[in-house]
Amino acid sequence: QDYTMGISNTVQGNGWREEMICAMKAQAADSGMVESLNIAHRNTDAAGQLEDLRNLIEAGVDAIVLNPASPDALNSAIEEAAERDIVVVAVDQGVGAEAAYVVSNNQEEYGYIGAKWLFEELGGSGDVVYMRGAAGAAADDDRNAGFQRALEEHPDINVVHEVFTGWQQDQGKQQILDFISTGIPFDGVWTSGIDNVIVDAFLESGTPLVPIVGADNAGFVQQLATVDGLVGAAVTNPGSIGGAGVAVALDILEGNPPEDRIVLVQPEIWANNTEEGMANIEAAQNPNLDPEWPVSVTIPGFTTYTMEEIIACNGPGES
Amino acid sequence: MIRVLRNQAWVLGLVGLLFALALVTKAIQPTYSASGFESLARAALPFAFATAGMAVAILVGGIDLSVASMMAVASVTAAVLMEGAGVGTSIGVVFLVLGIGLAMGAINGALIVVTKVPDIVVTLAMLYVWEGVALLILNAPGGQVAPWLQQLIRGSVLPWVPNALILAVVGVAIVWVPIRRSKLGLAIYAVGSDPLAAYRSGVNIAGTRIAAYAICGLFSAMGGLTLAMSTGIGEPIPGPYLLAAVAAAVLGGVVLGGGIGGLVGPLLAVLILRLVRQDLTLASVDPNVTTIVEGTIMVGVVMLGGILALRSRRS
Amino acid sequence: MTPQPVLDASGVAKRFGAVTALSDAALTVHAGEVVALMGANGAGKSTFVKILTGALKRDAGTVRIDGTDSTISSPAAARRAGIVPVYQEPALIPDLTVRDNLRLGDTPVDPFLHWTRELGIESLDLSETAGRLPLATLRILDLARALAAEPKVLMLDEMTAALPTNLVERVLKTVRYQADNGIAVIYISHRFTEIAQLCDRASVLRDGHTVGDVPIEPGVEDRIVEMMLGTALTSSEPAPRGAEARPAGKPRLRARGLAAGTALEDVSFDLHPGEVLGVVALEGQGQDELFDILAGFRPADRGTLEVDGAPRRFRHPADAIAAGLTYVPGDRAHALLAGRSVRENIALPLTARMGRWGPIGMRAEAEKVAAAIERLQIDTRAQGEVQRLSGGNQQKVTIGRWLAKGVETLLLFDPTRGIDVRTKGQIYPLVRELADQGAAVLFYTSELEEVRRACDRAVVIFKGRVVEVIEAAEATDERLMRAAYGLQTSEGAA
Amino acid sequence: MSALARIGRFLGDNPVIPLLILLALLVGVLEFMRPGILNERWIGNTVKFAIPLAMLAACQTFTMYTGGIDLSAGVVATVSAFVMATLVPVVGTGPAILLALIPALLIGLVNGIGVAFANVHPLIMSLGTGLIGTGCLQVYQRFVIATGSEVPPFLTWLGTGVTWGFPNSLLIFVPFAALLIYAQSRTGFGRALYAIGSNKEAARLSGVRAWQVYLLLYTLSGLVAGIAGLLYVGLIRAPSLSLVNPLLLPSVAAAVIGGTSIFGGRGSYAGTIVGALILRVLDTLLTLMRMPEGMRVLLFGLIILVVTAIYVRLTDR
Ligand SMILES: Nc1ncnc2c1ncn2[C@@H]1O[C@H](COP(=O)(O)OP(=O)(O)OP(=O)(O)O)[C@@H](O)[C@H]1O
Ligand SMILES: Nc1ncnc2c1ncn2[C@@H]1O[C@H](COP(=O)(O)OP(=O)(O)OP(=O)(O)O)[C@@H](O)[C@H]1O
Ligand SMILES: [Mg+2]
Ligand SMILES: [Mg+2]
Repeated sequence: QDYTMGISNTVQGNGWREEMICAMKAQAADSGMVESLNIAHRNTDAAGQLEDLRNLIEAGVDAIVLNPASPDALNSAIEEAAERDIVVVAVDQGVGAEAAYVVSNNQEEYGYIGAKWLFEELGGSGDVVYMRGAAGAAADDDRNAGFQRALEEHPDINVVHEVFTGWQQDQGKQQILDFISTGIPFDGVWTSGIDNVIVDAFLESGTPLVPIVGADNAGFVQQLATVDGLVGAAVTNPGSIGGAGVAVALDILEGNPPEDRIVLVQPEIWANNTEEGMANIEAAQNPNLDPEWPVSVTIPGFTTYTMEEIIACNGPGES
Repeated sequence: MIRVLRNQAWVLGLVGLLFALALVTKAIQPTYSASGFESLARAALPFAFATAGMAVAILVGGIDLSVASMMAVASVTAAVLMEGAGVGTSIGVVFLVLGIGLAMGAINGALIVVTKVPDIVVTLAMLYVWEGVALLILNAPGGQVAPWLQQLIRGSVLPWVPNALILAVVGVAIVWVPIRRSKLGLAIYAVGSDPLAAYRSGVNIAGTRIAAYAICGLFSAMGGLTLAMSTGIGEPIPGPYLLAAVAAAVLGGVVLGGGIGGLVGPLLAVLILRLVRQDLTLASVDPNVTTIVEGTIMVGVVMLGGILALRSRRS
Repeated sequence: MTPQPVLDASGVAKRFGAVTALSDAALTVHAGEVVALMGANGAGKSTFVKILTGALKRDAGTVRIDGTDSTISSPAAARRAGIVPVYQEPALIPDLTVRDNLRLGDTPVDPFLHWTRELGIESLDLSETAGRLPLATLRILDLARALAAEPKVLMLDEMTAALPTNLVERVLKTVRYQADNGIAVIYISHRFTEIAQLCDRASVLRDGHTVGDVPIEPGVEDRIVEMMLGTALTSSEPAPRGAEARPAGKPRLRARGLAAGTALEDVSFDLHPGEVLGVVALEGQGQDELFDILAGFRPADRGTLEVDGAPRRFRHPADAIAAGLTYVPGDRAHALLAGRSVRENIALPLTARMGRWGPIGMRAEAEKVAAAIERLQIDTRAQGEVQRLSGGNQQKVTIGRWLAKGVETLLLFDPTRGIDVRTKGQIYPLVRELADQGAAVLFYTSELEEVRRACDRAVVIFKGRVVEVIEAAEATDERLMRAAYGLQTSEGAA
Repeated sequence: MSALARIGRFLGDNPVIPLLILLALLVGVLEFMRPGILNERWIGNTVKFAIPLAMLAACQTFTMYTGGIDLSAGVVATVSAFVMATLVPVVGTGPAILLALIPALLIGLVNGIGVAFANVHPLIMSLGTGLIGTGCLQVYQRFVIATGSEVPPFLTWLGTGVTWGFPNSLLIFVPFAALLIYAQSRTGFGRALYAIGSNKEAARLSGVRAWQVYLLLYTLSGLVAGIAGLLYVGLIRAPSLSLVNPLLLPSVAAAVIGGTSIFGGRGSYAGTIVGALILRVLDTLLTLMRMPEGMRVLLFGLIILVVTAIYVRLTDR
């Protein structure tokens, strides 16, 4: 089968998203069923994504896999696609449109399990720094819901600083250094994935480390394995979900849709002070990987490509 | 006649370019149809208004960096107030939002006049202020725009004459044509060209600048509304409209520094930029290369224009 | 009983930061009267006009119009009250067409056109962009616009400074006629011939305060000068050198058959080291193009130019400068860095060229600049930004910058525009001194007497051709004017 | 002259002083809000973060002197940082740094060519080359996903290190700033920049060949942006495809807050440096406040406006 497939993504220049795109390409190439990928990959807003989706529809693709900029803003284009029998799969975050399949990381759960681990690590009481993502972003909102749920369950935990990093390394580092400078003590840090620079900041400023929750980014995972005195946990948030989305889209085109329209990929938590977690960390560690790339480059059960294939980042017909 | 050609040479060049791009599109996608054009027009809508607003601010000799933030305020206000509202209410909300846009722009202008701080600094500060306001109204994407409004920008009255295009042209024209013809329009150009001479010619400089920024705010509100109309919701984070608007205004022949240009050129430039985007997707160009191509086209067109202008001046 | 004055100002004061522009200025005008407002560069004349017309707020003083205290707070309000100025700087909006400019100021078109014709502009295209018109035309349009507003009081601030003689005549005639019909006129100029011809009375400003008021009568000039300067003027202007006294050798500049565009047809002349060669022409006879070519602004369409015997073709002013040609343009708006300091402006040519991008010798620069300022007596009270200087002082800066550099061949395009008597009396000897040191000077002037006061001989250009070459000693106004109007056709070039 | 007028004149002639006063005021507010924050560590951090910003803002300041702007500076800095970090494992530190500066120079040169020879407005030119640079970087990164990246210890030392309480990056920045401040007013090149921005025609008349100035200016701007990128990656230690991009708008802000005009002919790099510090202090101030994000963003804008409004009042002659 020679399908053409459209990809739409609205954040460029971010390691997670780059991995997602490479996973999509690798999965499409590995499946052998995709003739060409038509990728719209740029920095834009929901309206820009609507434009890209319509252009992909106009280009006549068989399926579209998108990482939605917003859960509800894209419904009109998704419905237009459905009217033309184009399969639509949203990855990473859900969309409201009925016509679409969703293969998503469970962001609320992401926020919840990391926070829960941290609060329990602190023995249920203490002061934490809460370093969120970007204000106004849907994923941040979902994670915040999870974080707040965990907070309710631990009434003696106190958030001393709450700040938006904008998912930017430099901003996060500057903020944590400011917090350290104020001299107001805190016992733990929850981050929304801007993690390795936080550890760096502690080390550079000679401040004693506190437990830190981050994502499974290569840089942070390596720190979890190697930095003396660092207690921390990585919550998985695989960028390779993009590959899963492509796999699901192909299944649907082949007439084997998944049972549920919504497939939630549950995050795992790898704490470096548990044996199981440490084993996961050691296994996943890959010092050659771009530090911004999540180490979980495959999603068993969905993706079929190899590590080499995703790193080569070649789509169908490319070499 | 020759003078008209001379003055409009840039706009005519843009028309030619648009035409050439249309041919390219047809070549890439032989099945390109009215629906492709319709989605092009819809995509161009918020850019068109943002660019029109920016163009007016540049014409009066300033620049408005807060355009995208004002659009965000307009879009969240509309989405929040319209959620679950009836047709009557939503019509009211539309006018309210336009009024808010006018007010935001007027505040920008008044601050520039009163504080004597350069335009770019004031509007840079207001970029943050209006973004903050938008976030305070809605801290995550949400709300709901009245369905009839969402419907308004879809479809076409005639094939190849999409509603969105009509809305853009009518929206800009309804505001700008009467102003351009009035003393205010002249005053805007005069202040942009030479504020001292304008003052000595009896122009109310402060009033003119405030008015121009208010118009910019009004266009931004229209842009924000169309943004909400196309997505159906309100988004507090400003989209990528600021630099795009400056680029389209300048591509469209509006001279930074003020006094020279119009709104037709910038609107054509918006269509051209959107069509380039569409062509790149239709041609399935590698996404990394698309960025390069977009940049090259932007630079290339202006370079070509610049070189041609230099040539013609020499001969 | 004397009739009530139309305008009566007294005790007017104005400060700009540390600069006191006006301390105690007074002025009275009656209907039908032309009053000359006199004063050296920087005395405060323009500031006074701006205050009277609401363009600036006064710090102190009273202004009465028709006997009642005036509340004029903007140029628009002044216009409504019948007080209409022509400012020292052109006031049309450069990017608007002439027609839109009229619409902007609510000027009726027909009277405006009437006045432009009256003032000697025969054909005017209303849809031309104002910025494309030559300076002289812009000045005339400013005046026509003012007249079309049917003023009660007309204020003209050095509006003739950039005009060629024929247009000046028209302006004077028109203004006199208007005064005779009951308009009150305040007239600012540094040219005594115009004052004598037009004005009834002179009110003199010195350092921001009014020092006196004298009726214009024969011989009053010296008194006015004394009032303006506080001392009598003793000038020792060198006489022009006759043909026999001039060096005969190789010319520094040899122009042959220069032509450009439609205005410049065929101009040839030789300019020798040590010589000051005047250029006389009415507006638009090709002199602008000629100087543009010599200064490297535009290439000639035809013809050749030799500098010290070597043929040259300039592509950029830097080429002309490298060939030793130095240009002082007529329109200072094109020459000055408005927002920069006097020092930077004067030092610009010193620092401008490639190869001079390295460190600046600040001491040496300061000395040169100070020497130029001293030499031209530039009023540097507001030296932080050249645009804050008075018009005449700005003009001095454009000349001063080339003094600091040192010159071989000097191209002066109406350099004394808006410069007061005293400084003029210093510039002519200066030009002569430069020539004596071996410089060659080409001196376009719109003031015919400058041919006699500063030049050795003059070429007269008409319709883009040299129609006559006249020795300075024989250059009477009448002879120059006849030639400039093309009335005499003895073939020119040397 | 009254004492007040004299003070006014003094401030007018030395516009950096009122800016410094405003900076001190902001720091005062911060210390009042969070007593004890004014410690060596915080000052060090603030300076460390302000330095790359001030360097990037140098690109804006100097191009603004001529009436231009360099919107590619953020991308250029990112490109050189990313290219350097990914080349270190392959070719070693020294060559990696040199190679990384090549694209920076190239992009700057292209900007210069467009501005000088095709009369393109620098805003459009640099916006376009910025896009091109981003695209090229994206293409490049596909080839280096597996090579990993490394920030050389030397740059880390420069970026994050502190010696006797002073950030090591001052070692680069102090001479850099001194050179720029010297160059802007006391070299022919600096004067030519102001001259072009103030009145291009007059500059030409005096023999300035604008194209030469533009070429050198934009190429240098690219180089400075590249160096700023290297310094920044030494500070953040996380090379990413968008590392320095968020600094673009602040770099423009630092220049304009510092009193430089985008329409040319006016400004000073000293003002820009203080502008960068003000922005950084503001960042801290707002980071430490507990309030809704919208309020924080709003306050950020308002404070910038108030500060510049006071500044304009103080220096108005
Ligand atoms: N905006 C300003 N800021 C500072 N000083 C100023 C300003 N405008 C005028 N001045 C100063 O006020 C004084 C008077 O200037 P004004 O222009 O009135 O002189 P003027 O008599 O018209 O001279 P000129 O014959 O040269 O035109 C000058 O010293 C000038 O530098
Ligand atoms: N701005 C100028 N105006 C008039 N003549 C100039 C100007 N600049 C240079 N010249 C003349 O042009 C010729 C060549 O200039 P150039 O700068 O090479 O000579 P210079 O004064 O000896 O300087 P240097 O040797 O330091 O470069 C010299 O004769 C010089 O006097
Ligand atoms: Mg004057
Ligand atoms: Mg030499």
